[in-house]
Order: sequence, then C-alpha cells, then structure tokens
Amino acid sequence: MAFPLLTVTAAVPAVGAIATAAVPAGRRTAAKWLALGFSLATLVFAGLDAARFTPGGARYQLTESHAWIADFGVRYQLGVDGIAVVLVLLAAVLVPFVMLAGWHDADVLDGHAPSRNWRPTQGFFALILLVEAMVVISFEATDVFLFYIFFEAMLVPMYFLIGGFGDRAGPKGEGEQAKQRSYAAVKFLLYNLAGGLIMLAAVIGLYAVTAHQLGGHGTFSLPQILQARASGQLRLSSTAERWIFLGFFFAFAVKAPLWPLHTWLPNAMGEATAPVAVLLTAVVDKVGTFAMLRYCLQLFPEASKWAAPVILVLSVIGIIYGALLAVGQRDIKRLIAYASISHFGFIILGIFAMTSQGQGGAALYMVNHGVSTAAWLLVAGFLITRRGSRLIADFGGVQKVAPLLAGTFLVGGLATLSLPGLAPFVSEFLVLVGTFSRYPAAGVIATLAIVLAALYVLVLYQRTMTGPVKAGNEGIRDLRARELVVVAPLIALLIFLGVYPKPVTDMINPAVKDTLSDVHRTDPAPQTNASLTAAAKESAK
Amino acid sequence: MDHLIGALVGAPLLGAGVLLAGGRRLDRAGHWIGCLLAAVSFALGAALFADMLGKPTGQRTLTSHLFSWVPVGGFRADVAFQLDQLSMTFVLLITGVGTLIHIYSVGYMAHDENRRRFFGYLNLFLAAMLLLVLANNYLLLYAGWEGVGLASYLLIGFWQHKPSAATAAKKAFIVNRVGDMGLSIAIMVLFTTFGTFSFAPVFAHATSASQAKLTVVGLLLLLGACGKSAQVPLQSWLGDAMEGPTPVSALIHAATMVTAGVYLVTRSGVIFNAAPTAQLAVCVVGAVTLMFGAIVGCAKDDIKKALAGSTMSQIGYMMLAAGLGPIGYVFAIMHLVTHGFFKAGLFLGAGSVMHGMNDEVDMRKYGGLRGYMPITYVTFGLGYLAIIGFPGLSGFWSKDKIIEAAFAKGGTEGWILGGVALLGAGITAYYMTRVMVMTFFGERRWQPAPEPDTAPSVEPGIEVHPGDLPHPHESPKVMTIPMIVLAVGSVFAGGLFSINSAFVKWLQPVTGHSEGHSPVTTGEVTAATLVVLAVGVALAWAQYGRAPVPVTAPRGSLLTRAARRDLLQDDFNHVVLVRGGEHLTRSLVYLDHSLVDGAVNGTAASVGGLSARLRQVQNGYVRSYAVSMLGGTAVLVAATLLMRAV
Amino acid sequence: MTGIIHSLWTTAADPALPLDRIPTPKIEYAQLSPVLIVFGAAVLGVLVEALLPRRGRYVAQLGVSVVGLAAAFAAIVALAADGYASTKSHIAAMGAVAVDGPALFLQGTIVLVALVAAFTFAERRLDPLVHGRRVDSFAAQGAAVPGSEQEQRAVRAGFTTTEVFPLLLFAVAGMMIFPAANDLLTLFVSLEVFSLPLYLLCALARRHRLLSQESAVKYFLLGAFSSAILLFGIALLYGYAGTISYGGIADVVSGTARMTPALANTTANDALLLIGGSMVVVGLLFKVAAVPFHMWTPDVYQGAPTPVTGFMAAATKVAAFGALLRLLYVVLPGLRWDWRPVMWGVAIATMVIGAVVAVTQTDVKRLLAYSSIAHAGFILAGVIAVSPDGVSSVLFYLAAYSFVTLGAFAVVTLVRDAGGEATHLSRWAGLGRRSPLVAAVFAVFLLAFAGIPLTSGFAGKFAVFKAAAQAGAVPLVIVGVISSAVAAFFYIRVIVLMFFSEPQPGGPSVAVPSPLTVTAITAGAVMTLVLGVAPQYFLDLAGKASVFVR
Amino acid sequence: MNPINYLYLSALLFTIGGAGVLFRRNAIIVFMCVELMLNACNLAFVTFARLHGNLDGQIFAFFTMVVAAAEVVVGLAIIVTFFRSRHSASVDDASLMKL
Repeated sequence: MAFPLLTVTAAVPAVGAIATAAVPAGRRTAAKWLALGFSLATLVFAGLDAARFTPGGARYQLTESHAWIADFGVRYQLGVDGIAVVLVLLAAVLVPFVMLAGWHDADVLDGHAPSRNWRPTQGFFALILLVEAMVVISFEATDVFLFYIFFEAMLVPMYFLIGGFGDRAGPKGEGEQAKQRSYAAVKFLLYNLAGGLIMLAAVIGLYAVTAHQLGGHGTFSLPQILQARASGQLRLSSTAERWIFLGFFFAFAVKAPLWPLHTWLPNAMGEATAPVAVLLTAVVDKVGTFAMLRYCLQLFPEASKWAAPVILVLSVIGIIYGALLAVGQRDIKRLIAYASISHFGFIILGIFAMTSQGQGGAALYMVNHGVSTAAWLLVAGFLITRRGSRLIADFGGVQKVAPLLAGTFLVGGLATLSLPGLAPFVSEFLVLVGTFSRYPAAGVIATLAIVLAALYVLVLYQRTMTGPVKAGNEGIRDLRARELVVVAPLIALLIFLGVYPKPVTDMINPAVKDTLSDVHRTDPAPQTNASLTAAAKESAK
Repeated sequence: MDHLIGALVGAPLLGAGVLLAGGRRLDRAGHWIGCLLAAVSFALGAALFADMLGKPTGQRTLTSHLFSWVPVGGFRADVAFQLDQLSMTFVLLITGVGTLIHIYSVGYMAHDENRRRFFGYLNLFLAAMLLLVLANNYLLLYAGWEGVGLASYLLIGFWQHKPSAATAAKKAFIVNRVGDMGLSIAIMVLFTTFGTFSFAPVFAHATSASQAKLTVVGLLLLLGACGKSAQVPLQSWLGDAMEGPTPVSALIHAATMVTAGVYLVTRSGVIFNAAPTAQLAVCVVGAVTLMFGAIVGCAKDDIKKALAGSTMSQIGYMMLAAGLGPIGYVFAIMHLVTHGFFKAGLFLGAGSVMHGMNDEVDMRKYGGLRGYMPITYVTFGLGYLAIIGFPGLSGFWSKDKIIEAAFAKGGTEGWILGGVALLGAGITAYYMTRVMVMTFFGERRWQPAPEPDTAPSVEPGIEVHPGDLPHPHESPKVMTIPMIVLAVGSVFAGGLFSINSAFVKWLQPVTGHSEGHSPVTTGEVTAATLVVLAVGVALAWAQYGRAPVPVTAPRGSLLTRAARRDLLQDDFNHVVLVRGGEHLTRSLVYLDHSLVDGAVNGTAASVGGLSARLRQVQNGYVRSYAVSMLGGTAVLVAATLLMRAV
Repeated sequence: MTGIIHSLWTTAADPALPLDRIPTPKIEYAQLSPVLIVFGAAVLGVLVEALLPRRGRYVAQLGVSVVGLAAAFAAIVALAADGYASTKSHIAAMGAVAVDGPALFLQGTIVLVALVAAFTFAERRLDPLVHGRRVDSFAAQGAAVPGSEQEQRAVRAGFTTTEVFPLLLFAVAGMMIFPAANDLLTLFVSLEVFSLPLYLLCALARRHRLLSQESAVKYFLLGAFSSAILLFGIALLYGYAGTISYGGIADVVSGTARMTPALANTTANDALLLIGGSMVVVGLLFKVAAVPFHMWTPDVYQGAPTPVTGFMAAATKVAAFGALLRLLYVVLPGLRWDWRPVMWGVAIATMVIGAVVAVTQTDVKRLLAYSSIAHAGFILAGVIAVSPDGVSSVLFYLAAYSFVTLGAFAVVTLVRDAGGEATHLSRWAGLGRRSPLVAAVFAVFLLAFAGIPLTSGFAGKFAVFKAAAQAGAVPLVIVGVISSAVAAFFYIRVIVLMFFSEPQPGGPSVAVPSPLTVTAITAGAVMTLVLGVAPQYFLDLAGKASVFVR
Repeated sequence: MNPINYLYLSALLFTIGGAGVLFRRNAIIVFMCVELMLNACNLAFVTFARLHGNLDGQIFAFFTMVVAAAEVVVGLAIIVTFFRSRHSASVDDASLMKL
C-alpha cells in the first residue's frame, strides 16, 4: 500500500507532544526546541500533502482506509479535498509561529515548582502539538465518527491551554485573574461540549438511519454515504435529515462561533495568551466552519437549503453585531475577538449563500482570516506583554517609541479591515459578491461591515499608537529578532495571498464545485443574458 | 510597448517597497530614490505618450494582461491594464505633478527624521493612483481606489504624534470607506447584471441592462466618487486633511487623488449616459459642492483650509461638467488637468510661505510678504490668476467651457446649473483675492512675536518659543523650481489645450463629445464671467486690501461663522453619527453581557439551584430513604398496572 | 431450550414417583467451576483465619484470594473458549444456574474487578506506621468500640482485620451467581450471599469509623428492606406461575406452559404477575442504585472504606445489571410493553437527578456516588432497547465503567492528610500543581466518566445510546445527552479545582502507594484508554456474549 | 377455608412490617419489622405452594428462614457495634452523612 502520508502528517505532532512532555524538568529550552522541530516537521509533511494533491483530480485524495470499530460502523478513513489540504497547511504553517510567539509564556509558571515533576513549559508545548495533531486529523477524516472523536477530544488540550497558561496581563489582581481564567476555560469547554453532545445525538441518529436503510450495519464513511445517496440506496426522510442536520450544525455553530452562540469566544480570547488565542481562532475554530462546508452541506443538502435563510440572517447579524461590539470594547484582545466573530459571520454567510464565489470565498476566508488574525493578534500580544496590560486606555503614542511594532500592528489591522492588496480583501469580496448574487439584501447589509471594520481598527490604532507618548509607555521596546521572525513571514504571506491567491483558489475551486453539485445549486446567471433573451422573445412575437 | 504599462505602476511600487522595508540604513539616500523612481515612471509615461501620438486615433488603446488575480467560478478578476487617452492624461498629470512634488518635498521635509518613510508613502500613492487609472476592470480600480485611500491616510497622519493629525487621518479613511462601500456594491451589481466587471464588456452590453439597474449602479458609483472627491455629503474630511504636510495637500488633496471621482464618473460615462437620473444627481452634487466649497473658502483664515475649500468647489465644477454627459466630459477632464497645475502650484506656494513663517498658517498673521519671498509671490500670483479664470490663463479656458456647457444642458436645469457655475466663478474670484491680499499685500501683521493666546492657531505639537520671531525668507531652489514649473503650466496649459480644441479631439474617442446647443453664445458667457470675476475681485480688495485686516478674526455674520465651521457639517456628523454610534455600541455591549451571555449563565445558575433543592431530599435519615423506596415501589407497581389498564 | 425444565423441587414433588426413586440431582461441576473455585478460596480463607497465626495471615489471605480469583478467571476463559458462551451455552445444576454468554462475560468482569479490588484491599503503605507496623484501611478489630481501650489494645497488639479477604471472596461468589441465576430462589440466595459480606465490609473502616458504621447500618437496613420487597415479588411471581424457574415463568407468561387448573386459576388475572414482576425489578433497581431507590448510595459510598466503595460501586452494578437483564429478557420479555414505559421513566429520572444533584456535591466520594447513579441511568437506556445490541452495549458499558470507577476510587485513597483520606473537594484544590501525575490520571478517569472521546466512557455511552436509538428510544437518547452535558459540568469542576486553583497551605499530600495500588490504578487507566481507542475486540466479545440461554 | 385469605393475611403482615420500618426509630425494631416482612413472604410462599400443589414454595420458605437467620447474624453484629459506639440504637442518630 502507499505511504500513509496523511496519517504521518497527523502523527508527527502527536509523537512530538509525547516526546516534549517527556523532557525532564530541568531542560526547559530543550523542550521548546524539540517542540518547534516537530512542528516544522509537520509543516514539511503538510507541504508534501499539498504537493502530492492534484487539483481537479479525485474528490478525496491520498486516501487511507482501515477497519476500526466495526460495531459502530466506524472506519479509520482519511482523505483530503482541496479545502482540507489548504487548511491542514494553514494549521501547520501557523503552529510554529504560535510557538515562537509564546516562547516564554510558560516560563512564569516555572518559577515556583511545587513538585519534582512540575513541568509547565513541557506541558505548554506538548499541548500545542497535541491540538495541532487533533486539528489536522479532523481536517483529514472522511469518516463522520472519526471526525467527531477528534472534534470533541481537541477541546481537552485547548481547555488546559486556556485555563492553565492564561494571560497574566489582565486588568485585575492575580487572584481575580485566576478566577477569570478558569471561568473562561470552563465556559469554553462547556459551550463546546454541549454542542458536541447535541451533535453526538445527531451522529447516533445518522447511524440509526443508515443502519435502518442500508440494512443491518450503519456507516459513517462520508464517501460511502454520498455514494449511497447518489445511487438512491439511502433516502433520508426530510424530518430526519433536518433534525440530524440541526444537531450537527449546532455543534459547528458553537465552535465557529455563530451569533448568538458566540459569548464564550471573547472570554476565552481575552483570558488566553495571544498565541493560544491565535491557536484558538485561527486554527481550532476553523474546524467548525470547515465542518459546516464538508458535513452539513454534503450530508444534508436538502436540510442545508431549508435552513439557509435563517442561518444567513444569523450570520449577517453576527457580522454587524460583532463589528459594533468590537467598536465598543475597552480590552484589546476582546476587541479582536469580536472582530473575529464578525469575520466568522462572513465565512458562514459565504458557505450558506451556496454560490461558487460565496463558498470559494468562505474557504479562502478561513485561510486568510487565520493568517491575518495571527499577524494582528500576535503583535497585539507582544504589545500587551510589554506593558503588562491589555486595556486600550493604558496605551498611547507607542508608535513614537516602537515604530516597527506600530507598523506591523497597523498592517495586521489593515488586513483585518480587508484592504485590497492584503489577503482578506479577496476572500471578503468574494463572499460578498457570492452572497449578493443570490441574496442582495444580505450582501448589502454585510457590506456595511467594511466601514465598521475601518472604524474599530483605526480607532484602536489611533488610541494605542498615535498621539503623545502616554505615561508608562516610555519603556516599551521595539520588536526583538524572535518577534520579527514571527511577524515578517506572516505579513509577507498576507501580501502574497492578497496579490496572487490563485494557487490557493485553484486548490479550492474543484472542491467547491463538488459541494455545490451535492446541494444541487448552480450560480445565478447574469441577468443581461436573461433580459437579452427576453427581448428576443418579445421581438419574436 | 504595452509591457511598459506594468513598469509604469511597478516603478513607484518598487520604490515604496524598498523605502519602507529598507529601514534606517536608507535614511540618507531615501528621498532621492523616491524622486528617481517617480521620475522614471514619468519618463515611461512620456515614452508611452509619444508612442500613442504616433498611432492613428483608432488604435491608441493599449492593453496588457499581467496575471489572473481572483478566478472563482464565473468570477474573473485579472490584473490587467488598459491605457487609452483618458488614462494617459491622468498618467502624465500624476507622474508629472507627482515628480515635481517629490522634488519639492526634498526641501520641505529636509528636517524631518522620518523623511524616508514620507517618500515611501508618496511612492506608494503614485503606484496606487496609477493602478486606479490604468485598471481595465472595476475590481482592480477598486484596489487602486482603496490604495490611494491608504496612502492618504498614512500621509495625513504622517505626524502621528499630533492627535489632530491622527484624528484627521482616521476621519479621512473612514469617510472614504463609506464611499468605497458604494463602489463595491456597484461592482457587485455589475457582476450580477453582466457577469463581469471589466470595462470593455460591461460598456459593450450596458444598453442591454435595465435602466433601473444602471441608475442604481450610477448612484452607487456617485457615492464612491463623493467619498474620494470630497463632494457633499461626504466632503467633511478634506478640510481636516490639511493636517498633513503641505506637499501632500498639494499632490493628493488638490491635484490628483481627489479628482479620482471625476475620473470614475467619466470612465463610466457609458453607464451614466444610459441613466439620466444618475447623471442629474451628479450635476446636483457638483453644483451644491461648488457653492459649498466656495462659501467655506471665503470664511477660512487658515490658508490651507481656504485652499481646500477652493479645491472642493473646483472639483464641484468638474463633477458638474461630468454630470452633463458628452457635452461636459472633456471639459471636466480639461479643468481637472489645469486645476492640477494651478492648485498644486498654489499649495506649494502656501507651503513655501509657511516654510518661511515657521509653520504659521493663519493668514491674519501674514501680510506684505511679497517683498520677502518674490518667487513664491510671483508663482502664487500666477496660480491665483489662473484659478480665478483671468483671460488667457488656464483656468479661463477650462472653467468658461464648463459654465457654457452647463447652460448648454438646456431647459430650466441648464439655467440653474449655469447660473450656479457663474456665481461660483465670482465667489472664487472673491476668496482667492482674499487669500492673495491677506498673504502678500497690506502691512505685515507678523510682528511682534506671536503671543501665547495665539497658540491655538499654531499647530499643536510644534512648540513656539516666544522669542524666535518669524523671519520670512525665500525657499531653497529645490522648492522654488517645482513651483516655477507649475506656474508655467498654469499659465499656458489651458491655452495649449484649446488651440483648435486639441484636447477635445484627443479625448473624444474615449469619452465621446457633442456640442450642446447653448441658449447663450460663448461670447455672452465669457462676458458674464468676466463681470462677476471683476465684482468678486473688487469686493475682496475693498474688504481686505484697503481696510487693515484685524489680527484676531472679527465675530462675523452668522453665515461667516457657519462657514468657518464648514457650514456645521461636522457638528451634524458629531451629533447624529458619532454620539448615536457611541450609544448604540454601549447599549449593545451591555446587552451582549446581560442578555445573550446572561441567558447561558442563567441556565447554569438555575441547574445549580435545582440541584441545591433536590439535595435537601437526601436528609440522612434511613427512614425517609425507606419512604422514598416504598413510594417508588408503589409508583412503579401502579404505573405497570396502569400500562396494562390503558 | 426446548421442553419444560424440571427444577429439583418439582420433580421431587411429583406424586407419580415413589420417594425411593428420586433421581440424584445432576450437577455440572466443570461448568460451575468458576463459582466453586471462588467459594473454595473463600472457605480456605476462613480456615486461614482460624488456623494460621496472626503474622502469616495477611500474606496467606492475599495469596489465597489472588490465586483463587485468577484461577476462577482462567476457568471462565476456558469455558468461554470451550464454547459455553455461545453454542454450548445451557442451563446447569438442574435449571438453577445458566451458563451462557452474558453470565460468563459478567462473571469474568466481576472476577477481574475483584482481583484489582483485592490489591487495593491489601494496600498497606498509605497510612502512617502504627506502633511500627504497616496498617491497611480496615479497622484493627471490627467489634471494638471506636476510641475505646479495647481498640487501643487491639491496635497495639497489631491486629488487622484480614477477614476482609474471605468476605470479599464470598461477596464475589455471590455476585458471580447473581447474573447467572436461572430461578428466583438462586437469585434471592445469591443476592443475600453477596449483600451480607458487603454490609460487614462497610463497617470496617479504620478511620472515620462512626461514618463507616453508620453507612453499614443504613446499607444493611435498606438492603434488607429491599430484599424483603424482592422476596415478596418473588412470592407473587411464584404464585402466578406456580414455578420459580425463569424458563417456566416465561412459558406461563407467554402461555406455552402446560395448563393445570391451579394455573388457570392464578393466571386468570395478571395483577399477581405485574405486581410481583415490578417488585422483583424494584429489588434489582435498588442494587443498581436507580432513582428513586438510590438514596442509600451517597451515604454508603461516603462512609464505607474507600477500597470497599470502589469494589461495591464497580462489581455490584455489574452483577445487579446482569440479573436485571436476565430477568427482563428471559422471564418477562412477554411483558415488554408493560415494563418498557415504566423503565423509560426510571431511566430518565435516574439520568437527570443523578447528574443534577451531583452538581452541588462537595465530597469526592459522594460526587462519584451520584455520578454512578447517573451512569446507572445511561445503562438503563441500553437495557430498555430490547435487542442483542442492547445487551452487548450494556455488557460493554459495564466492563468499561467498572474499571474507571475502580481506578477513580483507588486514586481517592491516595490523597490524604492527618485525618486520613481528604475527600472534601476544597482540599483537592491545586492538586495538579503538587502532583501532576496523580491529578492527570484522575482527570483521565473524570473525562471517561464525562464521556469524552478516546476514553472508554465515550465508547460505552455511544454503544448504549446507539442501541437505544435503534430501538426507537430517541427521546431517551436526547435526555441522556443533555444530562451528560450537565454531568460534564461537575467533572470539569473537579479538574478546574485540581489544576487551575492555587493549592491551599497545609493541604493534603499524595501518599506514595505500594505496587498494589499502583497496579490497580494502572489497570484502570489502561482499560480506560484501551477500551476508548480500540474497543472493537471487546465489543466483539460482548456482541458474541449477548445471547441469553432459555 | 379459602387459601386466598392467607394471602390477604400475608399482605397485611407485609404492610405492617413495611409501616414499622418507616415509623419505628429503634434499629432493632426496624430490623424486626423487616423480618416480619420476610415472614409475610414465607406465608405467601406456603400458601401458593398449597394452591399450586407443588413444593417449590415450601422449600423457598425454608431457604428464606435460613437467609433471615444469616441476616440476623450480620445485622445484629452491625447494630450492636453501632449501639456501642453511640449508646443509642435510634436509626435517626445515624444521620451524620446527608445532602
């Protein structure tokens, strides 16, 4: 059999996690380098995946399939379409930067060692790698159950990352801070767990239905289900399909997060350190939107179309709502969190507009949002750690003392407000066009967000960076070499993807086409042709 | 040849990249690199122009397809250029004036430690502006459109340590974004209507689309134009934009960027021609802005703000013309070019004055400077004559044509528009004379040294020691030469263009042209214009030339005071938009916490309460446990029997 | 099984044959060997107590129990390998004991659990030395009054209650028969056989003896009460069917039995059957701690010595659910439509109340008690799906759950302060800082309880819910899912406490256990992960073992 | 007379026993009430044995007695230790653990 590339891609970070965790207490730095090494190795393999993937070829490529839990109709089954490949690559690209940015985040905890084997640093990096492994495999899975398992399991390491290694630059005292942290972590976990458990019911339902219709044993294999539905073996009753769809969608909507299920995100992002917050929004949450695109639409096309109007409304609300709240925030990280909520609204909007521009844009948006958020939030993190506070009011005139930091921060912000030439613009515009061409009203309202985005980004920049240097900001040093190594490539990537996104879109487009054919949707035709033919008819009469 | 188009954009882009990424090590050579690359792209432009002149009128359009930008489904946006006469005109204006202003800035920014960054931004602006005028499709145009917005943001806020500058920059960007929103929606409508947004196919099919659609597109494009070109109701940012260094005001907020709106309307002429309603809207916006700017210009004591007002009003002229359709397009562009010369010249002059008056901008503290800075005086004067439309100079040719065309629109509309344009000419004469006189004539009001109470008029952040008196002096050559060149342009350009209407012939293939049948003859228009002009000048002279000008501004009439405050537009925005917005966001923040989040926390709390209550049942007494068991048994038995019963 | 099974007693009662021709009952010793081995070991244990000097007893007892249990497990495996779990499964001892898949599977589980439990029973490193002697968690002398002079003497003399091992073995033997019992008499007797030792074990804690005795009293009184109810139910069933053998009753219920006038008379109305049936079910629900028969659980779990609690929580549930399954699937399948709705109600109440009440618990052992109640509810969901899938899912869940529970309670024994085990949650604050390893293991168990994927808890939960859903009990699944969300909340709370809150000064320390407890915990953890990651083998096992003999 | 009456009697006894468990405080008496319930069961068994004309019920009764005896042994042991450590046999004193 062929070399199990996908398995290896997921296994490398998993092994790395174990290895890192095993590093003895004294060797903090060694652990860091080891972890970084493994993340880079993952990047190499992810690159190989992308290289071996042939756009426009088979729908799922590099497939692997082994029996796993026959009783549950579960197979260990991997395979990637264009979108999955790109997202795996995204995760693999971002994690090393996350590690570099968080290089010293766990050191604080290392100070007082309550016990012999107290190794926060090892734990921190091991958990990051663990998250990466689980995210990667959930992108690669083509078996609903396999996906679900890791979709759920990744909550645990993420939970420890948020609650255990949280931000110590909060507005309140350490004690209060600890409370806030664990509240945020628990909130994150319970929200997502609740979503996941509802989904579990739906997953079980799916099994029951398939088992009932395919005779005896049910299946979770995505290709098999699609094939069975195509051949008419499998015909879900519309009620069953809708209920199961809702179960799935709920979980993904929590993860994504979609308004009004979003309230865990600001807490989590506010309390987690910037790198962890990046890991959360830029990498982990993408699983939610990805899953909408892959599972909701492909498994339940009819139900998706049935629910689309409501979902569109919710996501439009989310877009505007998130942006408005971002304007109203006093806390830098919470501001960025609400900005992300607005952007997730765009992604979901694009997915359920069900046009090739919308979905292609949404898929591209996942990548771009990942990169841009990483750039902006990481720089914000550097700023916060320097000042020891994340309240906007505590900053001012930083640009005078740390021009480089200010500049990169501005670039990140400009990417967030989707300035042409930077990556997010392309995807955002695609989503808007795609939405507009089917639901003009939604498209227009969503477009309001570009003004609001400009507002919150520039206001944040003005308050923190411009004007006379504020007391307490004199000491802020400009970016260090390590931090430049983090930021520069991200910015380069932003510009590249903004100017020449074709390599990515070429990967994505075939997958989008397949998905659209699953839901039996075609792009609305331009109206002139229609009007022309109409005129022709007129003249014919 | 057509590959040069890419290089045309590429050169300044390269400059921007090098200067911004280069870091401090380029500080010493940075500004020259900037100038060089600007000059290079001007040279390229000139070469292309020569090449274009060599070709027959029919095949003068060059196209060059670089690469496919965003291909998704039916959605194809390419990075592709189209260089026709219209674009060419802009290319020459942008790169020409741009290069001059680069050179000027070398002197003007000599003492700024961030000069390298400044030139980087200038180059970035050139690149973006060229992209805007060279794009062959609306999306690429939009990219350039926002690009110039960014450049203007960066340059207005160049002195970030000044809160006023930072605020002005932010304001400019956000107000522009409102316009951009219109433009982007317009693109969406175009895509859904035509399945493409490249110029050629869209214009080819334009007529086949429903009029309603075209009107919508037209209005949305107009919204975009209003944002970029500071037309009512989105004009409020331009005045504040004067916080930026003067060369920026000259290049971006006078000569080039602010005229992008006019370019957009002219470029989309086909659409507008098919949508009369939209066209009328353009005219109205133009006319209103024309008056608005002029009135504001009369009241400002800050020389740059006065000039900004005039810019606004001049662009109003262009918009008005562009709104007139084929009658006006050519003259809109022609006025745009001449205006580019003399307004840039005026701003540079103003800059030179401020340079000599250690950055004093209040004209009431000038006076009698003509002796101290003769070259500035002469060039500024020529620019002045040009803008008020003194016979023979550039402004005369272009503006009169617009006024004439306005009348030529015919019907009552024609009369109204024409009248407004004519009146505008008079006011222009008035406020420009005012500026001229207050600055260069009369007795000098800049001694003794500025008292503390004048601090507000001094730009904050720049400390003024009572003791260092302004010692007016002529600016260095590197600054004066560009001024001279521009002055020459503002004297002769208009004339050259009008020699057997060369300009009309030049642009006609792109924009189309038709002589409207004017109810009034050219002679009559000219005469009328000259009359109002004379009146305006005379009034101004009477007010400021003969009588001494008070150093502190008199309270003035209600209109004056309103005009000083940009006719209360900012106050309106503040009350309605800013305050309202703040309240909205604040209440939303509260709701998010109490309602959306509260619901969840509430559920958790209620579960906890239920749990606490159920706990009480577990009271530790064996006998009560036994009761629950026996009770349970009874219930179970009963239930089972019931199941059988039903 | 075709034909009517003659139980020992009916043949004897048959007036047709004179007394001298009573056939000697036929006992298949080989097939009963597992139980017999354990009984033998137990008796041996008693002898050890009687004959060996004090010093030698501990080792001897431990040896006897371990060997006995291991041998029993070997015997079970041998039987299963011999096909008694599937093809050759039949009813031994003149219809008293069934030897079939479920029986063997559950017996295997119970024996393994007991083996691990025996290790925790024997742990002697955790308590500080008393008069230079190592002591375990059992009272020096059960009879001695706490704090009395007599107790002092016993302690000084270095007494230890090594009787716990024979007690354990007797209980195990009873539990092994319980799910295999094929007539009501065996059911009742075995119930008492495993209950009585447990009552005693509960009373034998070394620390907190008052609590321990209180738990024993409560357990005993309520247990006796429940067995009385069970017995009355049995009486009524017997009255209805005229026989106490499962098969016989089933036949009568389904109407395939040979009609006698008496039978015709008693079966005339089903009240006897329904009341009797539900009372028997109540007796079993008490043992599985289903609402509203759960109230003894928290008190007993808290008071009993933690090793005993672990054993009870794990093994009793297995045995009782086994018996419940057999009763509902073999005796009362004919009444499915009567008991199913009722069981629905019980299951829902159990899931919800168990989860909700646990939210506000402050004692680890009580918390685990309530969680065990909630889990009983989940398992009931599987029981309700009357299908082979349902049986196998329940079997799997029981195996998975019992090891998680054992492990969890074993960890609880480690966290100690001056007063013995520190079971109050507030004392656990910051445990993750002090000893990350122990905290991590406990966290794994908690996550398994919460049903997080990749743990055995998830596989089990999925199995039962899947079975329930396929049997059309979708609402049950949804309630289950929601209540497991609630349950998740308090498991998470403990994790938060251990990892994210500052350790309090003078907080408990984690004792370094002997290999015994280490083995126990490791076994729990390994099973948890293995059954979580690669459950297929065990699912197969349970699937093969899911057919009851009749 | 009609054996059914014995059944009524046994039911009555069972109820009395149950009531006793609920209402009496003294552990010994509570326990005795349980024994009473067991005996009620025995009565039922014997009656049914008579009804069905087979011996199962009677045999069962014997077993019950044995079991009951065993229960007494264990139960009394527990209750006695309990009593000795608290000098009270009231089951209501056994309420240290609650909630």
